Amino acid sequence: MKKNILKLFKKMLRIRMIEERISSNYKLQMMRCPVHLSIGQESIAVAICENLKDQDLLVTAHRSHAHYLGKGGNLKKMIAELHGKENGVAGGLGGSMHLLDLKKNIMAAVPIVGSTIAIGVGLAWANKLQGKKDITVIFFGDGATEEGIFLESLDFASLHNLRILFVCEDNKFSVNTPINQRQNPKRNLCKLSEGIGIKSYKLKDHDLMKVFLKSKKIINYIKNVSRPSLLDIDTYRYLEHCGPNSDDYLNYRNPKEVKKWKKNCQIEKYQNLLFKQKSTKLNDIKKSINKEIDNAFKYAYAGKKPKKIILENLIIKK
Amino acid sequence: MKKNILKLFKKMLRIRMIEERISSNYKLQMMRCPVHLSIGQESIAVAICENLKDQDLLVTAHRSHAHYLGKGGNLKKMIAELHGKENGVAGGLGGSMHLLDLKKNIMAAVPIVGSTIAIGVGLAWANKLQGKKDITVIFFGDGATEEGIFLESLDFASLHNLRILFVCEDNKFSVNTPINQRQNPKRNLCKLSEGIGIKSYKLKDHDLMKVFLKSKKIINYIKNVSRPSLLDIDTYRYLEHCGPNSDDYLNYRNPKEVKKWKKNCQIEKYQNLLFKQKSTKLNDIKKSINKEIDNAFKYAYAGKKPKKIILENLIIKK
Amino acid sequence: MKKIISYGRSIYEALDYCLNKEKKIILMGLGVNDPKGVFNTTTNLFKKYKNKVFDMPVAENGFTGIGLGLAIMKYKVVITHQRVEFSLLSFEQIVNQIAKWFFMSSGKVNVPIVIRLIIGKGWGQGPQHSQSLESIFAHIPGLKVVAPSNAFDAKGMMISAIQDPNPVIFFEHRWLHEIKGVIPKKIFKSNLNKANIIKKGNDITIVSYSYSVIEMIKANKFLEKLKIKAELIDLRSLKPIDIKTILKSVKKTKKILVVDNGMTTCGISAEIISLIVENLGKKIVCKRIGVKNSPIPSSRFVAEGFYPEHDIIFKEVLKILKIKNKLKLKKLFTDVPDKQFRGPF
Amino acid sequence: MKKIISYGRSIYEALDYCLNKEKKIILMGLGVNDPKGVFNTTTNLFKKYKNKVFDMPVAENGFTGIGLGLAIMKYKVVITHQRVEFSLLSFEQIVNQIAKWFFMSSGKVNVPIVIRLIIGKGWGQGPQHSQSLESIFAHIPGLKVVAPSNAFDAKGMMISAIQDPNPVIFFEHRWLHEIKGVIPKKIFKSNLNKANIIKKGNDITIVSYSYSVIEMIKANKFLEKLKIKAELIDLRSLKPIDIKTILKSVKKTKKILVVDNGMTTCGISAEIISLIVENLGKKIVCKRIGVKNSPIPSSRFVAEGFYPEHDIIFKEVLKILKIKNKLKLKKLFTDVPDKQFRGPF
Ligand SMILES: Cc1ncc(C[n+]2csc(CCOP(=O)(O)OP(=O)(O)O)c2C)c(N)n1
Ligand SMILES: Cc1ncc(C[n+]2csc(CCOP(=O)(O)OP(=O)(O)O)c2C)c(N)n1
Ligand SMILES: [Mg+2]
Ligand SMILES: [Mg+2]
Repeated sequence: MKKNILKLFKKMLRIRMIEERISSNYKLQMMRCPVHLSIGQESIAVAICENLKDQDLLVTAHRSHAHYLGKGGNLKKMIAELHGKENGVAGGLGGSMHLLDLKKNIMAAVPIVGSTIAIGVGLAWANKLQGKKDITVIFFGDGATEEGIFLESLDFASLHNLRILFVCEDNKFSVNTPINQRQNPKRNLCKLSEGIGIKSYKLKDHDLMKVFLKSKKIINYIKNVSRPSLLDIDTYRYLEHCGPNSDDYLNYRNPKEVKKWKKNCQIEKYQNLLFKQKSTKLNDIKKSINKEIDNAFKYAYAGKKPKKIILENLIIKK
Repeated sequence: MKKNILKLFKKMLRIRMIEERISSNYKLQMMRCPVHLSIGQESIAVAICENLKDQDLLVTAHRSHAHYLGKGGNLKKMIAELHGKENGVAGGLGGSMHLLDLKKNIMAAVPIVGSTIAIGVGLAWANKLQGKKDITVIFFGDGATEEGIFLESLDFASLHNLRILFVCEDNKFSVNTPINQRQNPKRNLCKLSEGIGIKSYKLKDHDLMKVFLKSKKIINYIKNVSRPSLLDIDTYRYLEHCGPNSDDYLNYRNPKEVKKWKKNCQIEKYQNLLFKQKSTKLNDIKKSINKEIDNAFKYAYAGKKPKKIILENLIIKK
Repeated sequence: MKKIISYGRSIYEALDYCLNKEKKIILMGLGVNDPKGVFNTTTNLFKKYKNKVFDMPVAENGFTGIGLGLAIMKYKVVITHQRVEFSLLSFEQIVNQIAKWFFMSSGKVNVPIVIRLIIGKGWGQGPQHSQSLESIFAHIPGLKVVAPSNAFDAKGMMISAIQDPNPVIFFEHRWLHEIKGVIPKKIFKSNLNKANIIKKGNDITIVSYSYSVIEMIKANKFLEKLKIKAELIDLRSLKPIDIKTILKSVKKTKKILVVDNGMTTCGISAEIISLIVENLGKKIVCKRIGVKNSPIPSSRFVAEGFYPEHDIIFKEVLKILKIKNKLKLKKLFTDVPDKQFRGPF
Repeated sequence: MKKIISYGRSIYEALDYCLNKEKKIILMGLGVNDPKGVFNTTTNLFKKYKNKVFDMPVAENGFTGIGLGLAIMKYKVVITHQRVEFSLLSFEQIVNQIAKWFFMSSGKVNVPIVIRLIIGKGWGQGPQHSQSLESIFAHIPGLKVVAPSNAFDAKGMMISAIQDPNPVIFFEHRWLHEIKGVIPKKIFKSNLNKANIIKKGNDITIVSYSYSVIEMIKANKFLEKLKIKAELIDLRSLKPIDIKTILKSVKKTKKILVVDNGMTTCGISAEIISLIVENLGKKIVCKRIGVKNSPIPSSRFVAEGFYPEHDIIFKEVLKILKIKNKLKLKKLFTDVPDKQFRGPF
């Protein structure tokens, strides 16, 4: 078990460190695209992806880095993509908001809120039609559950008994708009989803191992019963909605709430659990991650500008 | 009580007779617009509208005749509208699918499935913003609950504590597509709507008085608590989805099901309850309704063609 | 070997052929399993092709995204809307996602999706069931847009559209479904980017597409009585526009009337005229007509004048040619496609 | 009395003025209550006008229908979308309902709705955050469409739009928000249907709108160095198009370059050229340029050439005038609106 925890912790730490590097390097003005950092929310991606096989499919939205990395997406190509380079995952054409890594079945990230929910259902349906047993995980935020396409997608998944895990990362905000300006407190996502006929579960804490164990069970259910499920997890982002900085100065979030969530930081929690202070082992882990990140940035810097001729070929003309 | 029942029965009978006349006159090829007849479903409109005041607002969809008439919409102008005449409710520009009667606060009927649900929520919000206590009734079918706008509208009504009665007339079909090809049997509309925070009720029978009493209670709740509610009622249309005829020959509906519902015909049921066979009183009622209908058609025939000059003024140019 | 079948039957045969041929293909949309089978274009296909034909919930945006998901998984997808108006609910998926998927994935993922959009007209369908709207789709890069006017093109272009690796918007006019035409008995395909010269002529070029081609041909009968030799072009493909064929024609005739099947403002006709002017400079007399820039009223008494019907086309041509009108065209109610039609859709 | 304020501030002041003046008015949209206040155009208005300013759930289609409901109840409604792309989710409500409500109700019900659509550009926003799409709105009868390019017009036209009894689509380009201009201290209104001649000239007419006006003016600086006297027209209103002003100008210059702020295919520029040709026959040299007919890549290295920036405008004018290019324009990265900009939106 402890080995397992360590493994998950490392993944989580790696994502955090990558995102922090993106954040600190952003001022160099070389990653010139919008970035929605996952810092604070990594545990969910790591815990859930740990229960996935390579063949399982994943789609996500604008806040995609943790999901992409959690599922094993190529780091170098991701950093290159953020730099708009030809060697990026989408040849630099997509930027941070359009990550994909088909080798790892990370099928799409798309920044129009809610849109990938339906697309993900389509992927799962294709699998079902072909008799494949792989599951599809669809990540989205609390805001996305307000889009009509959320209802339409869940309805279809339920109708066709698709193997889908819907994961709502409920960070209580859509951009800087708090949930109480968007949803009645009487709204209950799990109940709503159960009304559609989908088994649904709530976790009020994004604790790494809790999410891991819960999602393991749910994924087993999905596979055995061949029905979709929904997992709604409370979580919190630390930085601004979009961009590399903190935006606490804007005061749109209750400082107590921010503090509460930072106290519940999963990196710190599991670091304390796994390592003594000044652990050399931890330092070694960090060093090796840092080296990997260095290399990824080097790869990105070395990448070429996309060629205009390639672009021409991508324009559908006939 | 019996007087009350008689009153409601008369209204129901009147709607039935109007619709039957539309049906039989349709072959004259003078009502040249799509018509979605409510025959079989009248009890709901009558029972619910009986609990409404004139100031209360109503919106509906393509199958609107019963709602329009139930709320007191002008019959002559409706028939004229179906004939495309200038003296119709919308000057002949809308036809059957765009009825409205602002004097009776029948604000709109619109044939894009689901669209009036949001518009109705907007009406109710306007009332709330002005401190008005009137309620808004929004009629729609089982199909409309599959549109994303249904979720978005209910969410907003719940968020802003609007005085709205959502009425789903669940006739188990969207056009000729049965509900089991569209929704998982595990789907439960009331549960779904409760998940949005809206008190919801199911009636498996469209019995006139049951709907009347239930909706009376619910409307009181809406007024007292200032919260929306949803009422989901099973019902059945007798004729084809769109047009004047029966379409049983198509065999898309189980004949047993059709029979079951026709046996539960509300007109017959309450006619038997209220009148002996060969009742002259009933005959008198029918006579007077027939006369009213004759007059309405005369009014429509006498109506002029819309003037092109009026049309020109309706085109927004500037 | 030839046979005579209706436009709607052509669509049916194309779908039938592709459903049979392709292993991974899905036909989906409201009413595809309905006994009426989307104006008889899909009737009973779901019985013949289990697990390939699916009726849908009333959730246009959702099932369009779902269709995209299928396409990403290498399914060929045909989506059906009984009226173009309903597809507007899925406009986000079409414009932001489907049209751009190939590009956004830097060419890694093709999305072979055909979206059938049926244009309504007549019998008092009114403002929300009788729009055309082709040009708003043609405006979007990444979409091919076609609008065949006859049974032959309908079949060939449907097969080509389904076999195309990229999204194709396929416009069918409701008033074309019943019209018959001659087609080969053998399977054939058609280009998705070629206009068709229906009739050669030297006096004027008339270009149209979809149902308006029928009206153009009707108008031409009267023009012929006046010995006017018009060159008639059926555009067929709205994106890309086969501008070469049009340019060649107008170089000869020096005059063109574009009959837009939709509204003219920022319409297909505006694009054609601009292309002519940009390519040929100041040499050609250009004129366009189309659906009135207004919502369409339900009342048959006034709806008629809103469409570019044959009498209007006829008059416009005479105006361009500066010929005084000697013929009086008599028209009956034009809110039905044919005498058999009894409503409602 | 004059003052200097930014375009964004102008919008703010117009909203502030109308919120104060109108008893029944609602400003709604994602982020209107956000401390960043939709690029500082709504900041803190919700505190000043309780019960008039509302942030929204992420439910564009729903709240647009809700806005229509308010308008039916005689509220003036201003809806805000931070990117035009998000509004596509509400396209059904806009096209089928809002645009047609006045007509469908045979003139009984006006719907005074302003829909603010912000166009994105630069900083790698990529295919789904940097489209323009004005022409698909302009295609729809019942909608007025405006796109002011400066602080003065922004304020005057916003006030007029809100006071207009009918729906107005109000395009704001993100890159205009920070640009300052001189406006009167007193309240004023502007026409919603008049183009603006920015500069008189005889050699060629250049027409543009929204942010492309800035690029047109930049290009003109270089043209002036070559002693070319262009007449510069800011269209301002895309529907209706003030064709009179354009015709008057081209009658004089005999040449026109239309710089479309969006894509040209079935675009605003296509409409303008068609109107010129239909009205003036074969007398005018017409050319259009615009955003490339393609999805926009995120990478700044290639996104640049996708827009009709000043160097492209400059070259096109020289080509039309058949003048050999003697000036070399040096351009820096053009993925930021100004030097201060540090991303991301
Ligand atoms: C359809 C649409 N509307 C609005 C936006 C602007 N937007 C970008 S991210 C975002 C927040 C969505 O909130 P949520 O789904 O909770 O995700 P989070 O950012 O909290 O992870 C919004 C509204 C968008 N991208 N797409
Ligand atoms: C958005 C949209 N999609 C499809 C249609 C075609 N259509 C017209 S009525 C109808 C049936 C809707 O079913 P339901 O809401 O249950 O109403 P019912 O006809 O049963 O009363 C459909 C699908 C439409 N009008 N609008
Ligand atoms: Mg969130
Ligand atoms: Mg129904």
